[in-house]
This record gives sequence, C-alpha cells and structure tokens, in this order.
Amino acid sequence: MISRSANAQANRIFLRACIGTAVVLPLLVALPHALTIYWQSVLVLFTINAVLLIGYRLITTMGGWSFAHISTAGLGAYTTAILTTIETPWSFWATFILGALIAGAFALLISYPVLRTRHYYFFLSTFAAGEALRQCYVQFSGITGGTYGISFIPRPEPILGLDFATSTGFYYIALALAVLVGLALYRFDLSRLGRTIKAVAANEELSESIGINTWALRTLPFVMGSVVAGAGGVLYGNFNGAINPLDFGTVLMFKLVAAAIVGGVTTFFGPLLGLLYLTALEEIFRDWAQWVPLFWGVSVVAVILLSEGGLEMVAIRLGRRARRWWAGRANRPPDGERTGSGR
Amino acid sequence: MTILAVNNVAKRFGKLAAVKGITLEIPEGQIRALIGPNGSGKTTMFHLISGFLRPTSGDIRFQGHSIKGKRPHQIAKRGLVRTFQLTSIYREMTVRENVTMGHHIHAGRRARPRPTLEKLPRFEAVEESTGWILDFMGLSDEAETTARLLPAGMQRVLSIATALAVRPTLLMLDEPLAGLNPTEKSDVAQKIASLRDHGITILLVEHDVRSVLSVCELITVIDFGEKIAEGTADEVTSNPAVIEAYLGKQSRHDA
Amino acid sequence: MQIVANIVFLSTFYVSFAVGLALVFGVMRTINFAHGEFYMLGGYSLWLLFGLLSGTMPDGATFIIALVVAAGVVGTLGILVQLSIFHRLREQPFSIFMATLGLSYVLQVVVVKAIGPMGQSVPAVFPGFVFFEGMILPIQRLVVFGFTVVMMGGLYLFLMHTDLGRAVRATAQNRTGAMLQGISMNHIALTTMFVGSALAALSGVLMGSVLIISPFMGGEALWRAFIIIIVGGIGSLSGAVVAAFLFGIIDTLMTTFGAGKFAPMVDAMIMLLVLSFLPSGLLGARE
Amino acid sequence: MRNIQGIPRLALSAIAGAAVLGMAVTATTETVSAQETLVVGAIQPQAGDCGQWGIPITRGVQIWADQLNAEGGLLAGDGKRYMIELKAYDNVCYIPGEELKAGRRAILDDGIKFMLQTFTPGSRQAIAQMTTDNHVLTTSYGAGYLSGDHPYLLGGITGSPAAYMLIASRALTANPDVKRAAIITADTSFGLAAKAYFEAGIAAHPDQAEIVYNESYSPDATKDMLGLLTPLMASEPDMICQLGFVPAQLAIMIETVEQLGFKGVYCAEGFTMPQILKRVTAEALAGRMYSGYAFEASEPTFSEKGHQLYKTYVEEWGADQWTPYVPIGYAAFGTIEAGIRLSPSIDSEVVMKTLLGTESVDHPIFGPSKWGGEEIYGANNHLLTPLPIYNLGADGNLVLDHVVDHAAWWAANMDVALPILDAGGQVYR
Repeated sequence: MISRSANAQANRIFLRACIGTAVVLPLLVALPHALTIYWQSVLVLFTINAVLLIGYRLITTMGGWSFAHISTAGLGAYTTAILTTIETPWSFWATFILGALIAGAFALLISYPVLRTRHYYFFLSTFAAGEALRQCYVQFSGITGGTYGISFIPRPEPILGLDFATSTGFYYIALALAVLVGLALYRFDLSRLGRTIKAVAANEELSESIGINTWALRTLPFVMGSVVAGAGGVLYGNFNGAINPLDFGTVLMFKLVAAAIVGGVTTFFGPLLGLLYLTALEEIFRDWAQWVPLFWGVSVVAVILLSEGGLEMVAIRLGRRARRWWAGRANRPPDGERTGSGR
Repeated sequence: MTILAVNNVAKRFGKLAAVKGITLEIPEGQIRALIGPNGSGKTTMFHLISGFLRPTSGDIRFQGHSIKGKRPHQIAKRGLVRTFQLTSIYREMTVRENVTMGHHIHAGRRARPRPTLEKLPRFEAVEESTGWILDFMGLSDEAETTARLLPAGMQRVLSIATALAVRPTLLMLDEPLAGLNPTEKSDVAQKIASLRDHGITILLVEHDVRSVLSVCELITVIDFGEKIAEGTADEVTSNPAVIEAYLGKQSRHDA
Repeated sequence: MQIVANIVFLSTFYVSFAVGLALVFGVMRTINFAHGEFYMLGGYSLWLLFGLLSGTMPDGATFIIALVVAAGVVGTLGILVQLSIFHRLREQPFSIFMATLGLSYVLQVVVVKAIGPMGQSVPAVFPGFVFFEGMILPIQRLVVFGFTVVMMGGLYLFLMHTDLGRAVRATAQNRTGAMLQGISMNHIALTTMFVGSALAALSGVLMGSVLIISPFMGGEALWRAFIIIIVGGIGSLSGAVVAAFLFGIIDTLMTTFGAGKFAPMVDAMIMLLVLSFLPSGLLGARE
Repeated sequence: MRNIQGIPRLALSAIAGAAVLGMAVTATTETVSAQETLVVGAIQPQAGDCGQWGIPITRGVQIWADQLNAEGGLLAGDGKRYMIELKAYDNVCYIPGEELKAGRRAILDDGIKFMLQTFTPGSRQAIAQMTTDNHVLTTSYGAGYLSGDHPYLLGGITGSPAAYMLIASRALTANPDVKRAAIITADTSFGLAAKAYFEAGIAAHPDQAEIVYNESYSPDATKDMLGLLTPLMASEPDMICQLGFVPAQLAIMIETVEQLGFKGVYCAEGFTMPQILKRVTAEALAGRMYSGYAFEASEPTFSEKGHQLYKTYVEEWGADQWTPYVPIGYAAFGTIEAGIRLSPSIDSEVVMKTLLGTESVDHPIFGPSKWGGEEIYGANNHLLTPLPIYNLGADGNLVLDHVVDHAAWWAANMDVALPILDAGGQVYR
C-alpha cells in the first residue's frame, strides 16, 4: 500500500522549504564578503554549530537528550587531525567521510548499552559514554597526542579549482554541509519514517505492538545524528587547525544542549534560534569577560521560564499574530483555523 | 486449522509462578475468551503470546511456526496483534493519524504484501484503508480530533481500530469492554463479532464474565496460573470449579 | 591500615554530599544541577562565620553555628528555587536541568565577584591528630565523620519516624500512589528541597573544614555524586550510602596504587554499565 | 495568569531582536585605535574553575599598565609616550579551541598587536600561525612552545616549565643531605611538562639524589589529600616537587604530609603563604620551601618596582586574594615593554626584530638577560631571565634564597638535562 496524500503533503512542505532556502541562499553566500575576517570566523563556527545542532535535534526526535554528542563529534575531529598530519597525509575529503562514518560506528557501538535506558537515565548514560570516550582522547596519547592534542592541521586541499584555505572558502564547505544536511534531515523529518520515529518516542509499547521495530527506529536517528556530528567535528577540527581533549568537554556540551532547550526542539528551526540567541549573547558581553557566565545563566533561566517552550514558540506566536494582522488589514476573512484543537 | 497452539507454557518471576503450564488451542475464525479472577495470570498469558514476555518453558506456535522468544514487532508482522489493558493510543495524534500509523507494516512501496485475509477489503492506498476502518469502527466523524480529547470508551475503540489497521489474522483484545457504558459495551461486542465475520480470529481477555458470554463461542477459564475449565458459555457457568474460583475462593483454602 | 582510614573519610564525604542529591532526585525525579553550588555556599558560610566570630567564641561553637546557619540559609534558598523554577517547569524535566545549570553559573560568578576567585581554607577547628593502631587520624576528620553519622541518623529518624518523612518516602516510591492518599505534592516538594539543600550545605560546612572552599568546589563534587546516586539506585537513600562506600574504596585504592589519572574513566565505565544493565542500581526501586 | 506573562514575552522577543541587531552593528565597524593609546591583550581564563589562576594574572597585567600610565605612558623608542589599555579575553580554562576563539577576537577584531597568553603548548600552537600572519608579538610567562617559523611567539621570562628544573637543582645544591626526591604533578599538559623539567633538574645531581616517587593524578580526582599522599609518603622522600594543586589544596597537602612525618624540602612554582601558615607554623617550615616563578613581589629586596606591584594589589584586592601568580603576567609583559623602549618604531614587526636582534635585553625587573632555547625549540626566542628563588623565613615572610643564572646553569647541565627533557616529550626541534 502506498500513502498518497501523506507523501504529497510532505513533498509540498519540503518544496516550500527548498524555495525558502533558495531565496535565502544567495544572501548567505554573499554574507561573508560583508563581514570582517573576525566575523567570518564567527559565521563559520556558527554554521558548524548549526550542523551539530541539526544532528542533535534528530536525536531528540527519538525522545532522548544525548550528552555524548560533542565527544562523538570529537571522533570526526580526531580522524581528520590524525590522518592529515601523518607522514603520508590523507586528503581532507577522505577523512571528512571517514570521520563521519567512524562517529556513526561509535554511536552504533554504544547504542546497545545506551538505548536500553530512557529519559534521565539516557541523558546520564550518554554522558558516561561521552566522558569515557573523552578520557580515551587523553589516555591514548600515542595516537591522539594526549593532553597536548594535535596542532597544525592543514586546511582542505582545493578541488575543482576552489580554494578552501581562507575562512570564506571554508565557510562554503560548512554552508554546503549545513544546507544539504539540513534539507535532507528536514525531508526525513517529514517523511513517513520520520513520523514513525516520533510515534515510537510518543508511545513505544503501542508502536512495538503494531509491528514497528522500535529498537531499530531508536538506533537509526541516534546513529544518523552522530554521523552528522562526526561531519561537524571534522569541520570544527580542520577550521581551528588544532584540537585537544578539552575542546570536547562538558563546557561545549552544555552550550549545545542550552541552544536546543532555549530554542525548543519541536520545530526544525527551533535549535537554530537558540544558537543565534546564545551566540549573540556571547559576542555582545565579550568585554565583560568575567560576567559572561552570569549573563548566560540569567538569560537561559529567563527564556526557559518566560517563553514556555522555547524561542520557537515565541516565533510561532509572533508569526501567527503577524498573519492575523496581515489578514485583518486586507480585510479578507482569516483563513479558517483547523476544526478541533490545533496540532 | 489451529491458528494458535500454546502447549504447556509456564512463566516464573523468581519464586512466583504466574503461569504454571497452560495448553490452549484456538481454531481459525473463532472468538475465544480467556477469563479468570484478578491475578489469575490472564494478562501474563497475553504478554507471553504477544512476545512482551519470554516463557520460562513450553512453546507457542502461530500458524504452524514457533514464535517463542520472537520480539513483539516480529510477531505482529506475522499477523498476531494485541491491544492493552490500559488504553494505549498516540495521544497527541488525531484519530486518523493513529489509524494511519497502524498501517506501518503495509505502507511504503517496498512493503512486501503479507498474505492477509481475503474477506478483509484490500486497498491500494493507506488513506482508503484508513477511511474504511474509521467508518467500520464508527470513528469517522471524530477523525480529525486529537486522540487525548476523546472520551475513554471511544479511546478504547480507537485502540482496536489501530490494531485492525495492521490487518491481523489473530487479534488479541485485553478487556475491550472495560470502562464502557452499557450501550458502548453492546456496540463494541457487536463490532468484535463482525470482525470475526471478516475472517479475523479473536482472543479476548475479560474478568467480567457476563459481558463475554453473549459474544464468545468457547471460553477458557484459568485461575492461579492453571487452566481449570474450557467449554461453551453454558458448560463453563455451571462448572463447580469455576463458580468456586469466582465466588468461594475462601472455601477452597479451608478444604 | 592508613588506607582503611582514608577510605572511611572519603566515603563519609561522598555519603554526606550524595544523599542530599539522592533525596531530591529520588522524590522529584529532577536533576538539581545547582546542588554543587549549595554545597559551596555551605562551605562559604563556614568561612564567613569564622571570619566574623573566630575571636569572640571557641572554634567549636563557631562550627556548630555554621552548621545551623548554613542549613537554614541554603535550605531556604532551596525552597526559593523550588517555588520559582521547579514548580513552574514541573512538566519539562530537562528545562529544569538547564535552568538549574544556569543558576549554578550565576551563583559561581556572584561568589567570585563578592569574595574573590581564590580558594580559601579554614584553619582546623579541632587541630591535632590521634594515633590508633598505626593509623594517623586527624581529629578534624573524626569530627566530620561523627557529624556525618549524626546527620544520617537524623535523616533516618526524619524519614522513618515522622509523618512528613513517611510522606516523602511514599512520594519517592510511587508519586501517583502518594497523591491518591491526599499527600499534597507542593508540600512534599518544598520539604524535599529544603532538606536536600540543607544536607548539601551541611556537607559543605563539614568538608569545608577539611578541604578547600572555592567558588568552584561544587562542580567537581557534583559529577561524582551523580555516579553514586545512579549506582546506588534511584530514589534509594540506603543505595546511595552503599555506593558512596563502594566508590570511596575504588577511588582510594586507585589513587593509592598510582592509577589516579584513570579514575574518571573507570567511574564513567561503571556508571554506563550500571545504568544500562542494572537500571535499578544496587538497591533502587524498580522503575 | 496568561496575559500578565504576555508582556514579558514581548519584551523578551524585543531583547532577542536587539541582541541580533547589536551583533550586526559591531560586526561591520572596524575599531579605530587612537594614535596615542596602545591596546594590549591578555588571554586568560576569566571565569570558571581556572579563574583562580587567570583572574590574578590579568590583575597583575592591569597593574603593569596602570604603573606605566601613571608615569605618563610608556616611552617608546620613537620618542612618543603611549598610554596602555588592557583588554582581557577568556579562554574558558585553557581550552585550545577557546584560546583560538579569544585570539581571533583580539587579533582579527580588536587589532591587538601585543599580547599575553599561557605557556601551555596546546594553546600556543593553536594561535601560532595567526600570530605570524598578523604580526602579533605574543609573550608568555614561560616558553612551552616556540619555533623558528613562528617568530612572534616569545618566551617572555624563564618562567614555567623551565623554572622547575632550576628550583629542583637549587634545592639539592642547598641541601646536600637530600637523597630521595618525590615528584607529584597533575596529568594536565602543564603537569606533564613540569614532571619532565623536575626530572631534568634532579638529573643534574646524579651522585646526590634519586627519584623514589614519580606519579601524576587527575585534577578532578583530588577529593582527599590523605588518599593521594599516603603512597607518596610510603616512599620516604626527603624532597617533594609538586605542580598542579591550587593554592588552597597545596596548603592542605603540606599540612597532611607534615602530619605524616615529612621533614624534607618542598619545591613548587609558588606557595600562597597566607593559606599555608593558617595550617602549619612558620618555624616548622622555615628554610624548607623552595619556590620561584617570575619573582615574588611580596619580597621587597629583589625588585623595588616589583614590590610596588604587591602593595598596589593588596591595597586594591586584599591580602587574602594575593597569589604567587599575580607577578607572572606582569613580568612577561616587561619583555615587550623593554622591546618597545628599544625599538625605533611601535610597529610589532620592528619591535620583534629589535628584541630578537639584541644580544642582551635589559628587562625592567630582572635586568640584562640573554636569549636561548635553541636546543629545545630550534629557535632562540626564550629570554633566559635570571630566576630568583625564595624560601620561607622564620618570621613567616618569604626570603630571597638565591638568584640562578638560567643561561649559565643550562650551559653547564645541558648535556645531562636535554635527553631527560627529550624523553619527557618537551623537545620540539
């Protein structure tokens, strides 16, 4: 049996998203040229964090808040760092793919113990798995350089005549990855499989009883999210040119989770809103360096308490008010709200 | 042909023997009831057959193949679907979406068509099958309502509809009539009977004997994890052991 | 033999710190990430009171006052956190976790700005030490051990023999069951947060007299406490005590035999294995 | 209740909007530095766990700037006077990724040309290329990592980790009866570096001392000193070389080992005396505490200018906030101060060439010092300033014990020390 209207609706929404992206893309492509070198680096890191967040949101759709995401991204970073600094260095692009796959393999490896747990215990067990992996970066110093880490990682070699050494060039790799992964996962999110994953998260017992392989549909987003994290990690390691076990510790993990919680994860753009908010915060209070954690803490608590559901809810409510205001002004009858309760 | 054969299945939780060796055979197309006082092992039997619990000993064969140790979703894929004692639905989805999700194993171009019952109408698209099921279960006019807003009785009907969407050959209903008012009870009982007319074998578990009598052809009574009687409604109600199990439990201990 | 003394001292620290967290997590099923900072505030109340009163009365008295004041002040702070954050976000457990994380950052910066980033240490309230079968036992640590036992005893009596205590335990085991018996959840939540936070503060005062008092002492202790309450079993205080001793032994042996730097990795592995294969922990209630 | 909340949520979204707008504005306008003011940067942890090192170091550099501004500004070689403005950047507890982020803010956005950073190799390598490309003269309170193709990275003073070698060697020379040395360091990158340098210092006295304990510990597993120190005391050392404990932990460590019967000498980069003397009497420890990092500002005789730093700090922040780390940033910037005074122009490239070109640099605190580091880093970018080593006087104050001429010591003991450093992974040639 095929599901005609569901696919059709998904394709319609996805098409609208593609058009939206196509409209915004030239702006994003031109953006770095309007910025100073420093703000280009902020833009690149923002895009890489966006990739990590898109992967992270996919994991939250299976109902779990993973705390191993940044350590898993570290696997991607270490893959490219190790393989591009040995005597016969690999090409960056080979390590790019390999790094993402290794991160996915690690996720598959820890999925057995980790996915046996739910909710809080999932959060704590992924934290334990992530911490154990991070300790490996420290202890196996022969390969990973231990607490010194690995430095002087070469920038990607050019392909098709495009030079990626400059931060603008590198930004285009990150942008391409973000857009491709973003659209792919957005389509996946709308697809039947994506909806089924959310169904499993909503009611695992019922899903198992109607023939859904719940274990597979919880492992799949976890591994896919980790593959995206690995890819993001490769970009992070290569852009910074130096990596260290401390880079993949709890400090950055909290920032990522905060962006997801502050932004809200029910919609696709939620976490990105949270990331934008926190990055803006960090840049604006840069000069009061000793006070940044205070501002960060106060603003996180304020948003969580006031926005009931994160910035995405604020955006949706604003959008709805704008639509109603727009409809009201053109005195067309506002398009009918769905009967019964909204979704 | 026997669609389900349970022979000498037992289940122990540590020292507690919830089920002490029960044998049961259900012929195709029958409406079978499994009744017994609370704590008699009915629900454990249910979990054992549907794969949510592994039997400590004994074997369970469905359509001739052993399903002992198989995961619940593997068993469901073969056509044995169950509902739950506490109504289990997708609360945040609409009624239509609940039933659509039920079609999971059939949806998608690559889904290999499992040999389903001829009497159950076949459809090309999930939407049509969902529409038929909603009409059949009388849920059409609530189709766009979010499931959690439905009254308890209707939620139970929805859980049966979702199970039906899997196009099962054997449907196990866990106390389908519990929590329904009399009119709803007779309505659901009538639907269960019509499901059987569409070729689906029904095994239902109830502790409310009266509501089951009108619907079922054969009743098995279990108590303390053992089968104590099996037969038509009249044979069972007149069987002293059954009466004692329900009414005179204390007298059994003194004897 | 000195190792045995070390194990006992380390375990009593873990017990005093982890039990408060186990109580809050067990009853409220939420992670209070600011528990470490409550512990730190306990340490600083000892340090501040020492600064104020050290001349006017014997050190012992200052120590007792510090215990009382810390428990009261931080307990009240726990109630404020319950009212402002936990209550409003009771349906979103992870938002509570992130809000308390934000709160912990705020508390750290406040203390750094108010007092200064440098760690302080309080002179031994009970100086000197005792020789006992070849073991060197600093009196201060014996006092801390004594107070911890008294604290645990008090908590045991409270939970076992007072109506409020029984209600708290009932909620820990079965929240809906407790509600059915007319136990008001708000009342329980406030009590739990008060007691949990007070325990953290007491632990801060006790350990403050032995270890360093710094704005950042909370963070390190917190992760170790998480591991302990999980291995001990969620919602089980006795489990937390057992796990505290288990880790006391493991950590002391590891540092004694030079494997100190592997401690974090071993802890992480134990936590992962217990969480995945023994979800209820050693003595926890079946989830 | 719902509509009351309506208002803050609107206000909230307004703040978010303003935040984004604010970010956009600062992005496009380049900060123009006024001709007469020289903006310098300091990358240190400004908050969080490592704030207890980073904040005092940054305060020290601020006082260095205030002192110069009080004299009407730094008189540069080009005859002009420059007022110094210090900008602090946060590397979130010496995380190399964050060091790079802070470096980008300082160099690319604020156009900083003279900067202080930590000496840890990971952090130095992270921004090495950026300092070379943008001609940013970066000093540090030690070498850590230097290289020929990154000439802008300077080892401003002898500092860390080189000082540990000299302290251990001095302690052995001053105490001929010390035979059994114990080394206990954190398993961080600076801890491992210290372990290798302590070993090198002890190796310079092969006939006198041997290493009987040499373990590292994980910083976040140091809950209980007793557990950590019992095995150390089991090896009956008469010298303990330590690095990695925060000041207050160090005080507890000393109290604990004294209780366990230790009578030997201590070597460390610095002792925070106010903390230690609360726990152990000065008489018990007098003459046994060897320490030296940059210089101990609380001791008046070594440098009058330096002692002024101590008075200003204590006056502003209070005696209990003093730590031996305050002078290290101050001294490291002294090298750049000397360079700017010598250099004919304020341009960082000229200052760098002038500094590295002079045979002996006259450091404002340490006086004339020669460049070195060729054997270890492949470039003579490490200013081997004389290292004042201090000891504890009976009255509880620090006394100047001996000033070690680093260059002379290295020339005499290089052939013994270099292989040990190489084995410890500290040689970057």
